[in-house]
Amino acid sequence: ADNIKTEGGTLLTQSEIDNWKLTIYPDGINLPEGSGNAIQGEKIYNMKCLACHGAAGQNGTGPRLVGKQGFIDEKKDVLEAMSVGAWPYATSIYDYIRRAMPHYAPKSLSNNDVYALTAYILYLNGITNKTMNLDKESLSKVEMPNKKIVINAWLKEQKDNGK
Amino acid sequence: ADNIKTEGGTLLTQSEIDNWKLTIYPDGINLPEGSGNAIQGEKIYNMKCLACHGAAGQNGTGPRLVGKQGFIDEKKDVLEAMSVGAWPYATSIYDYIRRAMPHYAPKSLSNNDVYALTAYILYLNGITNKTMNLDKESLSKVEMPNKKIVINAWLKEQKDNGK
Amino acid sequence: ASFVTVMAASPILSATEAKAKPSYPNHMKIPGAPSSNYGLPSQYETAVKRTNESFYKSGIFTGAHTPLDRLNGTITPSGLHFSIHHNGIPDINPAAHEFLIHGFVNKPMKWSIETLLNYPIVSRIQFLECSGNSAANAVSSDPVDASCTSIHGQVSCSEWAGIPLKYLLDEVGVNPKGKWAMCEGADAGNHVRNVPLEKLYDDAIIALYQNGERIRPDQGYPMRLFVPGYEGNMNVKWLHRMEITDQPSQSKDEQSLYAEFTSDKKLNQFTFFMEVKSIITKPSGTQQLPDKGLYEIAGLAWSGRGRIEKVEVSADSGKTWVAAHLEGPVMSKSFTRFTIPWRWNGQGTILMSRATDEFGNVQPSRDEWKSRYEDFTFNHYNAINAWLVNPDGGVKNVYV
Amino acid sequence: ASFVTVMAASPILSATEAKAKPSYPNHMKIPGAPSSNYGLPSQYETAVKRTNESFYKSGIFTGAHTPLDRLNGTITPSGLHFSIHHNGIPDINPAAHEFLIHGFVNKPMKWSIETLLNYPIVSRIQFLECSGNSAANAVSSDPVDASCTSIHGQVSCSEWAGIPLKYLLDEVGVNPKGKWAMCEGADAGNHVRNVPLEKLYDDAIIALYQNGERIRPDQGYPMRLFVPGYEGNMNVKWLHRMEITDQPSQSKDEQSLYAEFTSDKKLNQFTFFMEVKSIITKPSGTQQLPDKGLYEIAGLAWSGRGRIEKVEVSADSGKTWVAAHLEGPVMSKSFTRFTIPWRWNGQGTILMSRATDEFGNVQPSRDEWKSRYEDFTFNHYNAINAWLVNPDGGVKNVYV
Ligand code: HEC
Ligand code: HEC
Ligand SMILES: [Ca+2]
Ligand SMILES: [Ca+2]
Ligand SMILES: [Ca+2]
Ligand SMILES: [Ca+2]
Ligand SMILES: [Ca+2]
Ligand SMILES: [Ca+2]
Ligand SMILES: [Co+2]
Ligand SMILES: [Co+2]
Repeated sequence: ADNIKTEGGTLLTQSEIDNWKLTIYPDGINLPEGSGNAIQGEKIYNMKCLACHGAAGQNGTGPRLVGKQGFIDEKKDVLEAMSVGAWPYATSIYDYIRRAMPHYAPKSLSNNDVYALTAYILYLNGITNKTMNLDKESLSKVEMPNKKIVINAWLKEQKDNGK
Repeated sequence: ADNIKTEGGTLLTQSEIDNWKLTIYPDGINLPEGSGNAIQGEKIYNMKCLACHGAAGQNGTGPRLVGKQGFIDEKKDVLEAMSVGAWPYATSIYDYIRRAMPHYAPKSLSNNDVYALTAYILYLNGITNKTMNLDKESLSKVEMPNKKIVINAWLKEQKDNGK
Repeated sequence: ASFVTVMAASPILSATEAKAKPSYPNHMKIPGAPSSNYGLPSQYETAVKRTNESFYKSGIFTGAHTPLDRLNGTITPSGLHFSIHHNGIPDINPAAHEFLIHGFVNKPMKWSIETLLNYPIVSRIQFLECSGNSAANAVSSDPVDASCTSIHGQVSCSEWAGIPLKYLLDEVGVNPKGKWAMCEGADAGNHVRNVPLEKLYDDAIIALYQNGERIRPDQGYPMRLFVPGYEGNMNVKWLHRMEITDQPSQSKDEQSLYAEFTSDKKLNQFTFFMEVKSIITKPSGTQQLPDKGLYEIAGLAWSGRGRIEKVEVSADSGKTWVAAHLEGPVMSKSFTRFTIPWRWNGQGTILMSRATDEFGNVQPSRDEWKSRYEDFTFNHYNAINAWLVNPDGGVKNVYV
Repeated sequence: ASFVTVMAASPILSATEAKAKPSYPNHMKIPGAPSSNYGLPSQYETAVKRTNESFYKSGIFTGAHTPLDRLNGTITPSGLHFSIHHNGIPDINPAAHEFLIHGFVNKPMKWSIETLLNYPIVSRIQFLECSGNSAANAVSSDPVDASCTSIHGQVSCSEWAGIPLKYLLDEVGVNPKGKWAMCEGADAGNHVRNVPLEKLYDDAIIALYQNGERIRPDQGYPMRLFVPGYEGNMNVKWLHRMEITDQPSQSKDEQSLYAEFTSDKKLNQFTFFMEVKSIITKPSGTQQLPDKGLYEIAGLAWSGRGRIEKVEVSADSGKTWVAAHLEGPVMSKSFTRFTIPWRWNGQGTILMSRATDEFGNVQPSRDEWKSRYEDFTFNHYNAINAWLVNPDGGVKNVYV
């Protein structure tokens, strides 16, 4: 039945598509207007994030937001093996905070707030400095330490198999 | 894995086996002591069965107990297509009443009562007369009209297939 | 209701919400619920239920139909398996349940459920059909205007897992005189069916699991007999006893309810096999096609004798027949799903399916089936079923 | 609890009841209950539940394990399917749900659920495994003393039915620049995974039905992505949008949680396949063999690459290996049940299973698996698992 051609879809309008610029890509596509830095971010963080993620991103009930890879204690909690500091792409931090955080009220933050919080987390990880302004131009240029070691294993396997 | 020989069963004692002489066979095996006739049966029937099966086995909410085969009205209720009168084996009437009737209180009847009720139902169907005493000797000798036309279709197919 | 209809009323999302600011439904803004210990279908699917019946207004002899026309796939969810119980569903504590084999055996024996759960267990996906399924089409002079569920819903398919009977029979040691097994349930009516030993040695099992978990009360918890391909009534639920004998005991259900009166005036007892059959479930009776256009005709086929070999479908009232796609794996005595794309041009037509099994058995026409039996006979109805599609898209049960 | 234990306390039937008069339990004397509209397991099986977890004490990021060691067969009852949801289970009214495909396509489009339910539907029985299943055995230096359910319960198998993605991709017309699909869920965190288009054209479906009925809320109602053989997290639940792109969007779960740090200090992203694996479910950790004697070793094997070719079992701590019986039908990317009879002589021993798939992939030893990764890596653990049977019959998780 490979010759089946379905026909039930409805064309999307441009404004419907525009509603869904939610996903940020590593080259910065879909990053919104606005900006923020770590100084601003720290204030918002302490108000809206610290309760779960702990002061300066550590020792909360939620995941640690600082540090790179490896277990942090004898418990070997697999969820805690890697933190945001080990992420290869800085744009993913913006994307994830905006869509999913704070955990109890996702999509409640302004675009500026998300820039500021991303800046603060990058600062906590020693990747950017405290006064650096993040916006749609600068964020995708932030180099994460693990960017250098990242491998797209699926593409690699495709190539190894001669595809 | 056809060479598996299981070994977890426990031997049954004779008294455990004796507890289960519930099933009557057409040659009368397992029919208990006791007896009853239609005159006795009619009284018990009117007390314990009539409410569901109707006066003289007809027009109740439960199945009709009289008549042979075919639909009795335009409704074509498939459950009502055949009645006890169409059963090929009289022993099955005893067996079934004892294990399952009255519907709300199965196994509440005495062995004598079941003989009497069986006799009454056979009498209603014109198979035996009203004073005939049924017991473990006589019941298996009652010939049902449909006995003559009955076929064991499974055995027949086995034979047709040369088994 | 349309062909396949979403259950709930449509809460229209405000189309006039500000364009600049993205708009998200509430479930994207408020965290959802955690998993429950034992999950259930969506609240929007509560209409997908078994339709329950009470026979003779008894409240004791009851049944429930699988909503075939709301399902898709070969596995029937256990909660929607059809059921018919003549004396209600007993509440059996497995710790008090024993299974006995006695009669023509060397060592009469019993087993606890705990012992049986540690025995070797086989599993297969197989259908179970009531002998009286589709009876309305067998006996109504005028075709009933009813759904696929209502007419054909006494058939289901599950993964049944349990102990091959042959292990237990070998353990007790059957005496050469043994030919039949009187199989008795532990329900209030102690339902009995007599099964030839050949079948028990062949592929019958003591089913302990259904679709992965322990079988449910309405399917015989803590254990049932499962005789693949045989009429539903023989798969004795709440099985507690087998007496090995040289003859069938002639149980109540073997006298008339599950016997067939033939056109040459014979009464056929012990008609066990559910013969080759198929049903188009989509589209089917009482459904409504929303508009002309592309559809998929889908349905189920099965044979109590073995595997389905082919299913042919006609979308032009029987003039032409085309082989449908059989969705694998095609398993013996199991549901086989068949599908075929269909472009409906908006005109009235009749849809039919005709299955053939691996032994060449083909579904008969209704007339052919009727010619074999007296008019009041209704069991083992496996004739070709037909759905009329009206120009307005309504689908109706018809005879051809 | 013993190996397989009947749940309820045993009400001893009075053995001293009068011999002459037969004695029947109450359920043979009082009619039982009618069927319910939607059935549930026996009240004596309420201990067979999913074990629920809440991660980070959040109550939002939660999960539930399939009780593998209480089940038997290849189908997981939908109510006991494992689940992990990072942002809870959204309550989605299907009438308000739309599925969008846009990005590098000729005609960006959307579909209602009602439209999709009338599309061509395929069905197959396939497993779903969380990438992090069995993580405890990957990272604990000392083997945890836990059950099969607790260690390995993030894998289940269902009949999934839905629409091949290729139909929808052909309908929108994918632009040659399109290489990946950004797949987004409609949950509170709008979970995203990026899937190569090759997979979507190959065997991915929009799953609408699970085990015959509409998929349940915790499995993505009203629809989910199903990518056979790929890690669970990619089978985006509550799917509402695909953006066709030339690159993965690098979602949160692709950054670290579902990526593996290798021993040569690389971070492997987009490791999709759940590799060949097997687990002995019976007997298994924390179970108790009642006594020496005959048992059946039973378990499940699967491979995200294709079919299971063989499963070898060792009952003597790895000295000898014997091919187990594979219960058919052996299906691609599906659970294959394996069994082998075993006589336990009452001495301590270790039971192990080792599966091979149709491409010759074999389960590695734990040491071999560990040698590939940094010590803190835990995803895609498919090493040979081992259960120690102690002389007292107790069964324990061990490393060999
Ligand atoms: C109520 C608790 C809670 C609050 C408040 C909260 N978070 Fe979270 N956060 C979590 C949990 C739990 C996770 C793990 C979610 C998951 O993996 O699905 C998480 C994950 C994250 C992650 C990803 C960590 C990783 O390694 O995957 C980031 C980044 C983050 N939160 C940032 C924030 C920011 C910024 C705020 C404030 C605006 C915030 N969170 C507020 C509970 C919270
Ligand atoms: C509360 C209602 C009720 C009462 C009281 C009752 N019955 Fe029944 N009886 C039924 C129903 C309902 C059936 C059908 C059961 C079935 O097919 O599973 C039935 C079936 C039968 C049948 C088999 C009919 C057939 O064609 O299969 C016989 C014989 C019978 N009853 C005899 C009796 C006798 C004798 C009594 C009294 C001692 C009795 N019944 C009391 C409801 C009742
Ligand atoms: Ca983490
Ligand atoms: Ca009748
Ligand atoms: Ca029959
Ligand atoms: Ca029209
Ligand atoms: Ca992975
Ligand atoms: Ca011992
Ligand atoms: Co039936
Ligand atoms: Co996972």
